Amino acid sequence: MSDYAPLSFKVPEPEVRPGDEPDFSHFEVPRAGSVRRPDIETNARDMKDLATTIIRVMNRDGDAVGPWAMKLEDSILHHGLRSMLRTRAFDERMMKLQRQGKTSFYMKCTGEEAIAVGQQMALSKGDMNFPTYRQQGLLLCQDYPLVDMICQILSNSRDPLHGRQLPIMYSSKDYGFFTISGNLGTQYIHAVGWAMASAIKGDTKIASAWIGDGSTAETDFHSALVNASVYKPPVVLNIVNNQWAISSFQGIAGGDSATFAERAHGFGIPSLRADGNDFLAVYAVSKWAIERARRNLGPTLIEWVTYRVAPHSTSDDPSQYRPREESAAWPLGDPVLRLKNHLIGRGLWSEERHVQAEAEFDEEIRSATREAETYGVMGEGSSARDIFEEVYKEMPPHLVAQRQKIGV
Amino acid sequence: MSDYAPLSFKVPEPEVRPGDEPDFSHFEVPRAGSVRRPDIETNARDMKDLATTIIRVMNRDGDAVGPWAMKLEDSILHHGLRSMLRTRAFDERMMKLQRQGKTSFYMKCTGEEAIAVGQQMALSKGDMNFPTYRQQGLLLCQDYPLVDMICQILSNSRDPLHGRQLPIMYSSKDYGFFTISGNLGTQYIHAVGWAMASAIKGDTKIASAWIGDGSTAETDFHSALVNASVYKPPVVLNIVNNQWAISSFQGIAGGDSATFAERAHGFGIPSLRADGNDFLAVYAVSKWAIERARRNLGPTLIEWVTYRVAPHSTSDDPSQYRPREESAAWPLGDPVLRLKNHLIGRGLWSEERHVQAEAEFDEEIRSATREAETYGVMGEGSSARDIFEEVYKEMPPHLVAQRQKIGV
Amino acid sequence: MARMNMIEAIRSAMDVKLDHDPDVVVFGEDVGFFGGVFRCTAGLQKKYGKSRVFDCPINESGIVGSAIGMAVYGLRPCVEVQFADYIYPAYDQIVSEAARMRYRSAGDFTVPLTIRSPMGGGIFGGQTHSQCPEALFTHVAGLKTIVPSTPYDAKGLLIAAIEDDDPVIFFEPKRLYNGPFDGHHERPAQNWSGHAAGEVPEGHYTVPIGKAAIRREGQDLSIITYGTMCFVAEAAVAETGIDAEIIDVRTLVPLDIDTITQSVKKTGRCMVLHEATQTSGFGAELIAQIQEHCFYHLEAPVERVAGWDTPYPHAQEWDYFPGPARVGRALKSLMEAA
Amino acid sequence: MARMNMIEAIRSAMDVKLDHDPDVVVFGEDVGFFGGVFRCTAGLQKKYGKSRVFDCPINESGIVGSAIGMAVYGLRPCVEVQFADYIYPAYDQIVSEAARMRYRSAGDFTVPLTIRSPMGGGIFGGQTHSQCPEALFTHVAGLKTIVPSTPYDAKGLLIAAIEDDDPVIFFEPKRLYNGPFDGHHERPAQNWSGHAAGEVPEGHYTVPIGKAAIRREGQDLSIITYGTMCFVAEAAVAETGIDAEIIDVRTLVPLDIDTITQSVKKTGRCMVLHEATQTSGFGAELIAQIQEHCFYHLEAPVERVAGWDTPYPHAQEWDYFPGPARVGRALKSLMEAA
Ligand SMILES: Cc1ncc(C[n+]2csc(CCOP(=O)(O)OP(=O)(O)O)c2C)c(N)n1
Ligand SMILES: Cc1ncc(C[n+]2csc(CCOP(=O)(O)OP(=O)(O)O)c2C)c(N)n1
Ligand SMILES: [Mg+2]
Ligand SMILES: [Mg+2]
Repeated sequence: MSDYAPLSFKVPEPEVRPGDEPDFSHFEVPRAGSVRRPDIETNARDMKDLATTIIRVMNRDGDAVGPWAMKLEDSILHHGLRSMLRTRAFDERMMKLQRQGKTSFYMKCTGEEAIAVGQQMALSKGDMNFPTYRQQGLLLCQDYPLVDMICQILSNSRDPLHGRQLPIMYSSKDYGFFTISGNLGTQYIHAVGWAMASAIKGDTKIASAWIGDGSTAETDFHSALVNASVYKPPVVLNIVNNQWAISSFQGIAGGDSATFAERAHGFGIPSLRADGNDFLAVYAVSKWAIERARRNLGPTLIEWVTYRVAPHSTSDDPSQYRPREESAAWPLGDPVLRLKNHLIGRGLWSEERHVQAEAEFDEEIRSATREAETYGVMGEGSSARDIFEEVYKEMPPHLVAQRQKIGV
Repeated sequence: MSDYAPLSFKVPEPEVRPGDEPDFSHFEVPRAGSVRRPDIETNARDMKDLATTIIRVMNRDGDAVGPWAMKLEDSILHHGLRSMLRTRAFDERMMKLQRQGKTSFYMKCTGEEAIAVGQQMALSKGDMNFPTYRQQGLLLCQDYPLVDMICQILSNSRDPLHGRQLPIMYSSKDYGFFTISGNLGTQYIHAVGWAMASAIKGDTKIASAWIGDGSTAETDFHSALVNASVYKPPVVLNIVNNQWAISSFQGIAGGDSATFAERAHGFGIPSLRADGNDFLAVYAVSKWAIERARRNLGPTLIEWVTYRVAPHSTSDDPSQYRPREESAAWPLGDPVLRLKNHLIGRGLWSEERHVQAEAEFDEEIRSATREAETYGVMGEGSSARDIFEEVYKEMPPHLVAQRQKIGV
Repeated sequence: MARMNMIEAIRSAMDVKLDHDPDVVVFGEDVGFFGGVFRCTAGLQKKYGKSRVFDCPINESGIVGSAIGMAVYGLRPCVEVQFADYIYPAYDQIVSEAARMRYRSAGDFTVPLTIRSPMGGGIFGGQTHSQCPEALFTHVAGLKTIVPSTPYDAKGLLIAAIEDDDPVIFFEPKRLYNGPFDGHHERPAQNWSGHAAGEVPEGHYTVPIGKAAIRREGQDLSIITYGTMCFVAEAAVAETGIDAEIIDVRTLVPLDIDTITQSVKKTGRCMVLHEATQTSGFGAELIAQIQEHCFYHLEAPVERVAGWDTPYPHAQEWDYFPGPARVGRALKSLMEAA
Repeated sequence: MARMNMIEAIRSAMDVKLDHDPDVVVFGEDVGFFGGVFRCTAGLQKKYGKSRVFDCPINESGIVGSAIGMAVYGLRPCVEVQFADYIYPAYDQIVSEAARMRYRSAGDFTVPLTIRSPMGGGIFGGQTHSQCPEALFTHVAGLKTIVPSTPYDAKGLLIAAIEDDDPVIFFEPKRLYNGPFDGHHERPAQNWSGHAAGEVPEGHYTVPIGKAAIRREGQDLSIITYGTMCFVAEAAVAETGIDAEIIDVRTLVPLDIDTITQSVKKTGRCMVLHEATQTSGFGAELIAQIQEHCFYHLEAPVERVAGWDTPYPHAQEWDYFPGPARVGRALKSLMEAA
């Protein structure tokens, strides 16, 4: 063996760290409209190219171009933009609540609003999302009661989850929003199982699974892909690649070796990689995958390329591990600004309406917050009784006894 | 949603079941020599075609053809064939031991002998295999003491594992054979970690990981690929696709949707798919991957296409779930016969030497078995003391107390 | 009334539920076409079709994870983990997901899921085909854990488990599949046909979750046990002539502490007995509760007989297994204590 | 002698070992460049390089699995699982592999591996940032399980763990990272600078695995506990005025039963106390052993105070957490018993 040099150990490293200039020169951005749109019946093997590109619809001028550009009703565009604005306003206000000590914890989705909003709008009533903690847009683009959402964050007496869950870990069956788990990745295989059930029952409902770039490393991701590959259930497998997992860049999840979209290829699952900051791309690509699922053609994996503009959570300080200016340098831009420009270009929107809408949502959320706070903040108003309820459907004797011990 | 037909649930099914004619008409076998041999520095992205074909060296006439045909010393060919014959003889004899009630359990590797033997011969002293229970060839092509192997199977007083392990769950650090786990797949990530350690220490040793087609569904497979993709350690990731996992055909592991070799593509890991019944292909493909690893070029995944001729284990009856004649119809033939023909074609072997070698190994193993039996069969001669030893390096007080309770 | 061994009883429970409830599905490794390595699902795929009974990839985490998704959808999956020794890859899905779902969603999402798995030694299976991991589940709030010891109970409890709206871990003592094994491995195997509990109704019935059974009434001491050890206890009692009361707890969580307490208060002496590794085994919990409730009635410390704190060895299986001799010795010393 | 909080002490232990032993490697999620979400590894990558201290994919099973491979090679990995609540995906690798390797290979392959993980509540972290899963490891033969309660012990025990030739589970009570929290969440936080155990030598030393510490000598009763509860016990004792002996077991397996037994025999009354869920918690094992060894010295049943048998709730954290008031009430009733 003497003619072999010693091996060396490699750990991927982001190209820049705090103090360096942001650098996305290696990051290739295909021209909007340049990526083909295959028929939904296309075999996974015949569309592998779509996992290593980025499907984009809006060009620099804000025009919708190429085969993925859909004819959309104005109401959809309006609702999309307004929901994204609403989501952003919500995040800002909740962040303030945390700073005010009214909640212990919050997580923003700044820069990623188009993804959840766009996909939810492409889904139908009865479909089920299995979200992570960064898809508040799924609820915020529906008529889910704002006050309830905030009460969950405040863990107060009106919290639908009775104070049991960490702030932002919403749950709402009626709104197609599966209870968020604190354990990463677990929900991905739930989505597949849920979709299998829909197929077993001969229904037409589909599931939408969500996971972050970092969490694709978790083993439940594999379980989901294996089962999706074997049973071909009606599920959309979303990966939100926002480049970061707390302090770890996507290379630590293997993103430097292949795209996350390519993970599907080993399983014969059609895979698309799309611009997550392009609402029109999100909506069109989601529609494509949802239609495939609903036509019994099976699962689709979609990698949404985006950037986590905000800190990981209120407990995080990203200036410790990445250049402060990196989000501004992000080549795919701001999803809100991009859709705004598109609407303005189409004569459906204006700077004034934008400012007005921002103010409107700010006020809506302020007012909902005020109402929510009347039910308590930071766990006030939660009941010790609720510790013991719903561990089981019926309370077993040992829990009755324990509850009696604290006299509730 | 009313314009959508009800979804339906799909479960993959093998094309034939007991009572049907074996049918491998769908199974494409590329011509020997027809698959290209890229340079070991080739990027994973530029050799994806090699994961959906079958690398074969020996043609029907037994000639070694094409770019993967290596110039091999006669001694290698002799040792390869003899080791495969020895492995087959060993399996036959151990099966008899089980029928005689001298061991509770045995697992044959009939039809798969070329894979373990070929790869072990391509490895170097100091490298480490992380095998499954079907790679006895790794030991049987080395000078590992036959009597010790049989004593392990008999769980007797000379069993190197002190009767603690199920028969065939060998362990031998000196022979580069990691302790077999009863839990499927766990060793795959161990191999990756071991290879990472070799790189961290700046050594030149490499690891060889083994897993079955069915077990690729296990989550440790994913952990191994993720880590291999991130740190690019010196490891060969073998998948032995013998078409069956107990009663489940490879489609239940997703094999109908993509090849197992393709799983590597999502991780940017070079991947080869090769004829596991072709000793020359096994040796050449192994050498290629081993050289890559040792040159610090990182992991390679190899899917070995083969067929499990024997029952899963002595507890299994495959006639319950597949046609009895299927193994005879298997298009890649018998690895022993194929190498034998090649050697005869090269004038290195003859029918007479073959018969003679079979008799020689039969006698060698009979005699080793006789010797092994003197140390006891079916757990005879094992000591209750050994229950308590080596749970920890030093026996803690509670185990000392428990041991005293049974007075050993 | 039919005669069934425990495998047939378990199969019959699934058969009844598949027949009565279109939301019941059954899957696991090798359970579909082949009918399971222990044959517990033999014939069910043929009878109910591949959408109801099917094979799945070798991925225990995926089995439980996908079953949770199905349960959340509204199905009642009854899945098999081929050996209890292989349940660990599914541990996160069981503990962090199945067990917590109702609680964390305040009843919005629930998991009526049954996980069946053969457990225990005595089949010369070595450390990965013999384990008894029940205590790892009894520690987890939100789970129910069941270990039946007879065909009758196995069927009735399995039906109850499938009908239960919460996740249930259902461990089947595999050494009892064919007969009421009492630990005398050197004697000819007994089968269920000679045992009253081998009489099993064909149709629907349930055995309530959370109720212990008194297997033998006695005055001298109480043996609290479950699974295979019920019959070992019977053998040890017969051989020592000690008039023990034998309680089969059947459901570990929720535990029928009342039946246990009554017995121990009556006899004043108690042994807890299980096959699993001793330290932090379920016996520890039984002792904790018994000493809490019966302290002033106890004449001697609660005696614990369990598997050693080692992996389950292969060749030394019968030195590991707490057989009638070991139990008998402990019974005698318990009678003599204080 | 330096002043360290528990985070610094843990970091110092890894620093010492990385410095002295080239085979020690440290990795986990966010532990490399960033230095860990609790900062336990801050600065270590810079000091020892990326081959010794590095980030890894979010895959706990892979963390432990690859560390096992490294340990088998000859390294001594010390890995971090970001929260104990996330250790379950690694459970199979820990139980089936790390714990069994020496045994099943008859010493041919061994796993000198340390798994560090912050555990426990009190940080308003809800059910997935608060759990205490130690009992799930104490049941597994082949593992050692440690829970330190002071900076001094944390460093000495962590060095001992890394030097140990067997796999060690090292749970760090995260609520003690910054100070000796006694359960009085309504009062200003204390920090380690005012506590004697915040004095920590800079260099190498060990605290022996398998030895308990008597935190307070007393005559009236014995409190057997570990982790955060040591300080809660101290507070409850101070507030009730009961002269209790407080024993910090520190190492759960192997357990220093002698120190416990001596104390209980002396006082005749005993409470076991932990934060984890009660049923099948480690307290059950403590009770089982205490009643075995001290039965005839006990004047009352061993009292158990523990977390409720529910998931760890978020808002109701302080009703879940067994704080000084609950412990105090139980102490009083224990004194009054019988
Ligand atoms: C099983 C598990 N391991 C670790 C964590 C801690 N953790 C929470 S979020 C996070 C990063 C996730 O990154 P990514 O999947 O990319 O999602 P993003 O935050 O970027 O949306 C980590 C490591 C966890 N919650 N669960
Ligand atoms: C974790 C785990 N799950 C299930 C089993 C039971 N089991 C043993 S071998 C086997 C089939 C494995 O098939 P494959 O990986 O294709 O290997 P082969 O037997 O064909 O060599 C199964 C399911 C196990 N040993 N471990
Ligand atoms: Mg991310
Ligand atoms: Mg196979």
